[in-house]
Amino acid sequence: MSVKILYFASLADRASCSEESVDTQSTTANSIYEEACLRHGFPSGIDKLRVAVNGSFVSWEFEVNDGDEIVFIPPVSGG
Amino acid sequence: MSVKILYFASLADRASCSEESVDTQSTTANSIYEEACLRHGFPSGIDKLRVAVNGSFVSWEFEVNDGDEIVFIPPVSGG
Amino acid sequence: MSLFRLSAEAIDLETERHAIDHPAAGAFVAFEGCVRDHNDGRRVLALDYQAYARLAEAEGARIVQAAIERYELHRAAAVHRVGSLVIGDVAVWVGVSASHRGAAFNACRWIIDQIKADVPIWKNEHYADGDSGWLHPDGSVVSGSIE
Amino acid sequence: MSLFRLSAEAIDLETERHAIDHPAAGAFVAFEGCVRDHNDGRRVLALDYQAYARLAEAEGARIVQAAIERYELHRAAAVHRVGSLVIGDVAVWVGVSASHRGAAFNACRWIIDQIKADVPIWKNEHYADGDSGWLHPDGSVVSGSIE
Repeated sequence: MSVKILYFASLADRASCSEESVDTQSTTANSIYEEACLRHGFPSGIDKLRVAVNGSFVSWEFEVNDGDEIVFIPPVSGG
Repeated sequence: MSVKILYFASLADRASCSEESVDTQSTTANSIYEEACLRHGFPSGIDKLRVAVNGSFVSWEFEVNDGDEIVFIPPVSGG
Repeated sequence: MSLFRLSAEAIDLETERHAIDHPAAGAFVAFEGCVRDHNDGRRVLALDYQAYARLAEAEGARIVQAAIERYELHRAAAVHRVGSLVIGDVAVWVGVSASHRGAAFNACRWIIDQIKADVPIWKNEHYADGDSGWLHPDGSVVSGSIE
Repeated sequence: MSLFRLSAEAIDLETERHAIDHPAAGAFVAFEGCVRDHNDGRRVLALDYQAYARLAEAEGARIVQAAIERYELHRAAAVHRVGSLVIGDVAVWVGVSASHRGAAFNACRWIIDQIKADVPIWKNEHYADGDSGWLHPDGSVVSGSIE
């Protein structure tokens, strides 16, 4: 299946992109993040991040579907 | 001696005036309030009021001087 | 700008806001107390504020200065209306600026609490039923003050 | 008016203030978070905010709605800037109106605390020494994010 991953802040800097489309056999948010770590060398484990799918926070065990928008959320610093 | 007394809020309503000049033999804020109670029938004792002389809060035992401005302060309700 | 003043005119919020500008301030908190259309279950039409101006200005300035020191504020100011107000009018404005939001919220709250407790200003509410009355600090009407 | 929105333009405080007008409200509290000239001992020149807009708007609205219910507010609204800001610019505005000041202060504080903890917005500070960095929630720079 194919998913779209968006990157923000320190993750976008490290990935040198804000968005990528990925063909993957992985089915959970967790395993898709592990694949992204292999590609981009992100320093943070999932204990430091949250994950959103299609605009809602979900658990790392969330089952991803073809066409989903996945975002790994670094610690926020608004305000 | 002569002192000026200002009245506000419920005390002004009861005294039917906002200001009066009084010739008095009394020397403390407390005794000047007692005289005012006799003239105007104020319902409140000094436990419900504060007193200011010349623009500063003082104790009821404060010694008043000729020409002083005395104000009996009902519970405030600003804001 | 003065730390505290009484105003017989409507309070201009934009003008007041600039009194607390400061380049090192990250947090600005402002409180507006406005005339509500009801109090204690009665419909309010309008109200008057009366102040002992000489003492009110001194006490108000003392409170704002104390807050600046106690909460390490960059700026703080407060304005209280006197005279006749209608529903929705701003009766009191308090603004503070601080480096961080905790101090700003606490200081703004402290200033309005102190103003309400200490500054010699009195509110006379006019009710829809024709009554009016000077208010106690808890919002109840002073016994015997109903005209 | 929306409960929460992201703005690429300067926040107009007077316009936002009217979003929380209500005739039964006696207490209005507003918070402005502004760009400070320093952070953690370093001189700041400017900063950028980046947001995951889709989730930020949903989370922001959820927080403001929760505050309205939890604190029995008459109105509440919040706006957060995105894009490039300079010293003194308003980065975030939160306004609430309530019958009484206790609820208004507590709710305004709660909303900004929740926004800072939950809403996916990130600040990148540009320092006078030429560095820049994405910030952690505690204001420290994310390790490895210095360019």
